[in-house]
Amino acid sequence: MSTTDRNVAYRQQAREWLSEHAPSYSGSVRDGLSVEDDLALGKRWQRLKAESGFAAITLPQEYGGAGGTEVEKAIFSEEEMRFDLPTAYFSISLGMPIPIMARYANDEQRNRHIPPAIRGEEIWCQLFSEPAAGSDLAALRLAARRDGDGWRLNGQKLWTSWAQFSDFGVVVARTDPSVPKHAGLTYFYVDMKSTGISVRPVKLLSGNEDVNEVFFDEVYISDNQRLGDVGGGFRVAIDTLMIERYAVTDPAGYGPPLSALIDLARQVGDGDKAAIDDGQVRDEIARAYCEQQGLRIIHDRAVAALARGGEPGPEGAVRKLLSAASRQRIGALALDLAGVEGVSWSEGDAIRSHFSASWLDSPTLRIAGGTDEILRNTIAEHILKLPQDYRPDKGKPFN
Amino acid sequence: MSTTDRNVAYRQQAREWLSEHAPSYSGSVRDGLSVEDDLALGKRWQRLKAESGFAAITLPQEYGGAGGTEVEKAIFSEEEMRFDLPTAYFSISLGMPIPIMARYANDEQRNRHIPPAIRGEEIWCQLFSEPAAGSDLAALRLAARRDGDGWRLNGQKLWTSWAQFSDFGVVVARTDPSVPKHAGLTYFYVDMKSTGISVRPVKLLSGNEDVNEVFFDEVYISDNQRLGDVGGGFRVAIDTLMIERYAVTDPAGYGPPLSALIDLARQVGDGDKAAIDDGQVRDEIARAYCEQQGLRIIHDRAVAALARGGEPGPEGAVRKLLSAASRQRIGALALDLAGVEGVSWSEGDAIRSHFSASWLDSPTLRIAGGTDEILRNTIAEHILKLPQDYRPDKGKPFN
Amino acid sequence: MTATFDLDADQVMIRDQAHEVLAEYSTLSRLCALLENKEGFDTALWNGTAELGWPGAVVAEAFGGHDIGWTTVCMLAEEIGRVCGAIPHSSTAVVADYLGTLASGHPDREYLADIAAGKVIATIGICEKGTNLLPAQPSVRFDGTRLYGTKAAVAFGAVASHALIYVRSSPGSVGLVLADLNDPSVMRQPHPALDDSRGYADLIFDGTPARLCENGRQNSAGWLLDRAAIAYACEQLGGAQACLDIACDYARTRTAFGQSIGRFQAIKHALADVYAAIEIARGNVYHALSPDGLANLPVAAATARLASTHAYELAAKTAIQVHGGIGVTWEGGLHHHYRRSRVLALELGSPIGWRNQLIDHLAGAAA
Amino acid sequence: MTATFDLDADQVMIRDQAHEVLAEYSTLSRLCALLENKEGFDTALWNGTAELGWPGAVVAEAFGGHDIGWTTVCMLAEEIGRVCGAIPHSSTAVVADYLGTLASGHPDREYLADIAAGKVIATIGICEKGTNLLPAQPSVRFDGTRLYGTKAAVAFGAVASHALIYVRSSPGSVGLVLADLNDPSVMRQPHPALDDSRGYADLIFDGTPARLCENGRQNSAGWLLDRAAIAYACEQLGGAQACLDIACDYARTRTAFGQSIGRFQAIKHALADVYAAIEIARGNVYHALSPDGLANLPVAAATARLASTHAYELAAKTAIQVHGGIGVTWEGGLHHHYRRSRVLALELGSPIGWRNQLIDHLAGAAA
Repeated sequence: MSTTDRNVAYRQQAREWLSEHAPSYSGSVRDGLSVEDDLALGKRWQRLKAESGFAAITLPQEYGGAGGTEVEKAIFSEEEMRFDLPTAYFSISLGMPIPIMARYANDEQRNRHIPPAIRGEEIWCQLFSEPAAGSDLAALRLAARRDGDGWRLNGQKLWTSWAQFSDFGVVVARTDPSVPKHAGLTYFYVDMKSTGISVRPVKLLSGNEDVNEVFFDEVYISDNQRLGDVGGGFRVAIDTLMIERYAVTDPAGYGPPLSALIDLARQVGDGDKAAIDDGQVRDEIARAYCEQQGLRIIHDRAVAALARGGEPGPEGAVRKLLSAASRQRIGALALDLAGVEGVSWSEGDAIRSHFSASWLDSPTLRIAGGTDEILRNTIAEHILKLPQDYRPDKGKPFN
Repeated sequence: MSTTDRNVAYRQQAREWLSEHAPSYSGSVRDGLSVEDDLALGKRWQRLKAESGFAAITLPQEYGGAGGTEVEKAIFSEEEMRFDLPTAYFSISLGMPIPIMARYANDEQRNRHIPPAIRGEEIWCQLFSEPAAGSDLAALRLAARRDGDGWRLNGQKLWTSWAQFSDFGVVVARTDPSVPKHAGLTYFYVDMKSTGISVRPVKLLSGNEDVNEVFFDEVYISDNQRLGDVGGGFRVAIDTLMIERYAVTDPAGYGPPLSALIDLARQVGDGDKAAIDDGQVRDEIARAYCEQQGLRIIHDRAVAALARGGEPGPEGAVRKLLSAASRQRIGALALDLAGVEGVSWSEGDAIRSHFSASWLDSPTLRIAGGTDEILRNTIAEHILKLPQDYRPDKGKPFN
Repeated sequence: MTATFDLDADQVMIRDQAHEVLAEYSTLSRLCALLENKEGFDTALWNGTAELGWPGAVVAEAFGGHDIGWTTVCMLAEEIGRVCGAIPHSSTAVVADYLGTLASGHPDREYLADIAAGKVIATIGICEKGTNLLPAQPSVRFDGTRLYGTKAAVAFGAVASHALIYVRSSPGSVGLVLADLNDPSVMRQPHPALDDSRGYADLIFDGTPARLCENGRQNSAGWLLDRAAIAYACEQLGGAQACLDIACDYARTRTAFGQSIGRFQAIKHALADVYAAIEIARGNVYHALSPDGLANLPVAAATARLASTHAYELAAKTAIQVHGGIGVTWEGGLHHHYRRSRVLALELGSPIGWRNQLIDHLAGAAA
Repeated sequence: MTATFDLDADQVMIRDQAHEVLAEYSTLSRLCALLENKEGFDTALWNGTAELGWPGAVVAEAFGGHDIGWTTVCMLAEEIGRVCGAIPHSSTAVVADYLGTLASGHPDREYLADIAAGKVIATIGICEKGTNLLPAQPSVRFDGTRLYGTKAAVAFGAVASHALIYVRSSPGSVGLVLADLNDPSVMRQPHPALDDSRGYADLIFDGTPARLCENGRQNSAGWLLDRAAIAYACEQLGGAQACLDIACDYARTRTAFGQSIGRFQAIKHALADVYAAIEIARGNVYHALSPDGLANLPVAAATARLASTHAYELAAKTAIQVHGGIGVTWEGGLHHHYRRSRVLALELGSPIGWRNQLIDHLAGAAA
């Protein structure tokens, strides 16, 4: 059987499995659930996937992964995304910290930590950003000082997704403030139940509380929880951000599908004609449709490149840049079409089905995980080979 | 009579004078004229204005100016702009070099040079930009070295408007390359018929040739043609760029009036409905209308501020930024409405009456006299008080 | 930065008072609380402004008002917009302004005294669902003496005492009525919205006594909407300027990559574009308040509204973007402007409707 | 940077040949000369490509063609677009493609051999004035044997030997005919245009012999236009990529304020936006060439055309802006792309018409 045939068969198998199981964990089943209940549902879904060989598809089977290919992972993600499943709680955990553990931790640590994470029994978070270190990650201040065989951590992290539900986390700390900022960092993993860690959810503009402040007060970490060299933490942090070779994302930026806007535009209007016959509405829909279709083809080609053993290419930045801005624009347009009733919004409205919720949340999308500005810099520097911005702190001691 | 009443009366007087004289120098009179003939017509118009007290309105009467106020100048400009007169040849000459001569030259030089320029008999150009010094004026290289009582100039200027018709020019040259770039410049005026000066018109994308390259080969200038101190040339250059306290400009960026687009949109369509009923067309027109009306009010308020003895405010950058981009967008839209026939264009089509000519020339507008990027920097730094860009050459010797 | 209004000494005094009362009441923590407690508006701020006589600003002295003029009302709207003030200042002023145009014998003129005394909180319910400004068939029916039907998503409908409602009466006929919302026949259904500090409610009328409230203009509701658009544009302008000021302050002080973020052109140029949009909006608002603008009200109101809507929405989202992460937090507070910029763009009808009003007039004039 | 096409070995060879011939003929000085000498197209380049067999690329081997496929034709269009090549490659290929769909007995199929032999230069005259793609009443009338009337502003009309023209015949009926432009009954009136390297002419027919050239599809002209849109999109994509490459090179080398201008975020971010637009266009073009795209041609062609039009126009104007003064000079040469980006956006009908084609299909599908 050729690779292509195998992938077609895999997709079929994934589809069948999902159509059998996913409905009991998605859609209306989740309506009205508290976050805690939704998380519990998500944990059950994750365990079922692990038992059926659909969890952590690219990780080795010895740890409970599926030992599959990047293409299989992409195929399963595409198919899984058709359902509205409670998978968000595991996207960080299994996307970055756990693969990093698989790369950097020792055998004992891998055996202890990877299987329960894949089964959804334990969740990992990623403690990187800080109040004064967002786009500029290397400016982080959380301090780790030597204490006997281990380290004491003091300081604060911010924007840590799902920290409130996490059992463990990977953390970058400053171990030497006297050297230039990138050189003084070291990377650890930490038990989130350690004495001295406190987590405070941060309420976002939409009312969501999926990110947190995490405070470290004399938190002790054994040196064998260090991943990589002392002073080598920035390298491991970059590895963490790059370790997912390819992540399937939604061209509509997880907002309502464009077909919902088209339906709306066919229903409302000014009394004389439907909004779909208004040229400005048509222009916006056409623009969004071209963008989303272009992104879908870019995705297909990236998966094809993976299947040929190549690299998926650097288009992820384009995808995030365009889909975030588009969701904001499309959301506003949909409310314009609704007129006075466009103001309607209730806390908890699903982003996928409510344009007002999608619009309200969209600024977060344009900032989290790389602001529009950072993404444009990434494209300009990494793809177009234009020079880096001026960095006055380059080579200077951090303190 | 109050100031307000005086200004109303002045406008009335300007209108009457213009309605009597301007028709013989504008509009269809200019159709088909060669540039030389149009210049000759312009010189006659300038002489007539000078004889009637409407030339160089803010310059002293002793030199042939009108000795009037900034408000009177603005009022006359507004009224004169209603006609399509051949005034462009004098806009630089009387806008900057001549007022600078009035400020920096000695009595004898003023008496020699200012009156013929005001009468339009002599034209002055401004030799500032160079191939490697556009937005970054202080990076200019044209060298002036001491030679006895005077200076020898060698090098090249670029983008010099009307140099091919000019009798004199003001020029900034580098007299000391060993000091930081702003400190090594000196300002002179020069007879454009001097030995060693050659002028080559630069053809622009629209076919126009109103800017030039000017080459200096061992051009001798007496030291008494120096304006300001040796090494003080950058200051005088900035004075030159700022000396026009307020210049009246067209909110439509000298392109066709918006009413022409509305008329076009009412005439063409897709067979079923007129383009004016297309929402995208409506949106573009509404946006341009709001911008142009906003700019008109900003202008009115600036003139009112001048009338009260205040300063007109720094909104000139906004005007140029918006009107240039708008002209490009509106031009393209008008061609879209024309469909296949939108491709039509003939060299020499007037920008005021042909959307294709307006569109083709519009990139020039977004670059000449301050690029969009420089204008945004100006607004950010001078109005919003944001910090200056990083300048790695600051304080370093030029060479 | 440029002020919108050329103020006389009285107006300067009024504005200074406004600064005080707004600074006292309209704080960030109170704004957050308003979204959470669902009270629907800022009672304390309203009472504070009522003490200063703002509700009666355009009411004639004969009715106990201050009669200090439409421009002053709009200047106050700008100040309220600057701090995201959650009070029905603009709608109350517009209703008062409208009642003042009624024929002298009209009984609804009596409400002017109540407005001036701060006893009436007024809102307007004209636009409905869809992209047109005036519905052809308003959803509330007036049978000559009573009202029936629902007006959805009326701003401050949950807290106002009275609402000027656009209704259909005899077949094909439309008009305005002033409804007493405290009448037992009125049910107010809270309408959860993007900005719950503005007490949206569906007003359900079931036999509410009323009488026509027409001033004899051919299109009184359109006229009212145009006037309201100008007051709203001032709120939007104030909000936009506040967003720009806040973002510039942050850009000057926040550092990243070893320098203040205001030194990056991406930040500088985005803020320069906001400045340009605000100056254009300011020009159009100023025009709408001038004699020329008032003489050509539908065009002047539409341009003021379109330009100010654009400026406020651009300013609010740019301010968030400049702030990065802190910009999207609840406590960071910029979301108040972000929400407000959107609901102010919708409350008086879809921007598409205003675009059409402008172009219909321009194309008509060119015809 | 990402290539559009996944090429096989033959296609790589063809592309390499293309690079050579295009580099030899399509130089900046020749492009400037073409605008000045009004020859109407690049004869030398055309002959060079004819020698390589490009005009017969989609012609069946039975007619002496190479039959190397539509995708190869489009790949060549991309290469031509990259250097602003001034030849009717796309229109000739589209006409050949269309003639190949005629019933086997149709006499116009004989032209395929002439195309393959490089003896026919073909253009298309379908769209007219206004924002619709297909005119309801085409301006040229066909009485069953002869043509009358004027088709305005036909690209390469001044130099082509044949044109596929959209005509009206019996009342209410429309169709395509292939006209011999060298027939003495045809007058070609040069039509001065923004890009005079494309020999625009008004074609004036006065009794030109012709016959219907229909392939039995319900909307043959629409089908032809869709295919043409895809080839044009490839030219646009190539042009856009060239503008981006040129601008990035310049930004890396030109200095201002003591550093390379490519270090300024205003430049970097503008070019990043161009990159994004190009990648989106590339995705849509690729889709339009895929079996899925060809199966849903009206949507795939419209998206490829809209996205590529946007990308090319954005790239051309951004490249000029990045260059500053030198960008607007005649000799700087960027104006060729700027002109070309605009005329390619118009030759196959207004972008508004393509927008409508897309939305009509999407809204129909949603219905």
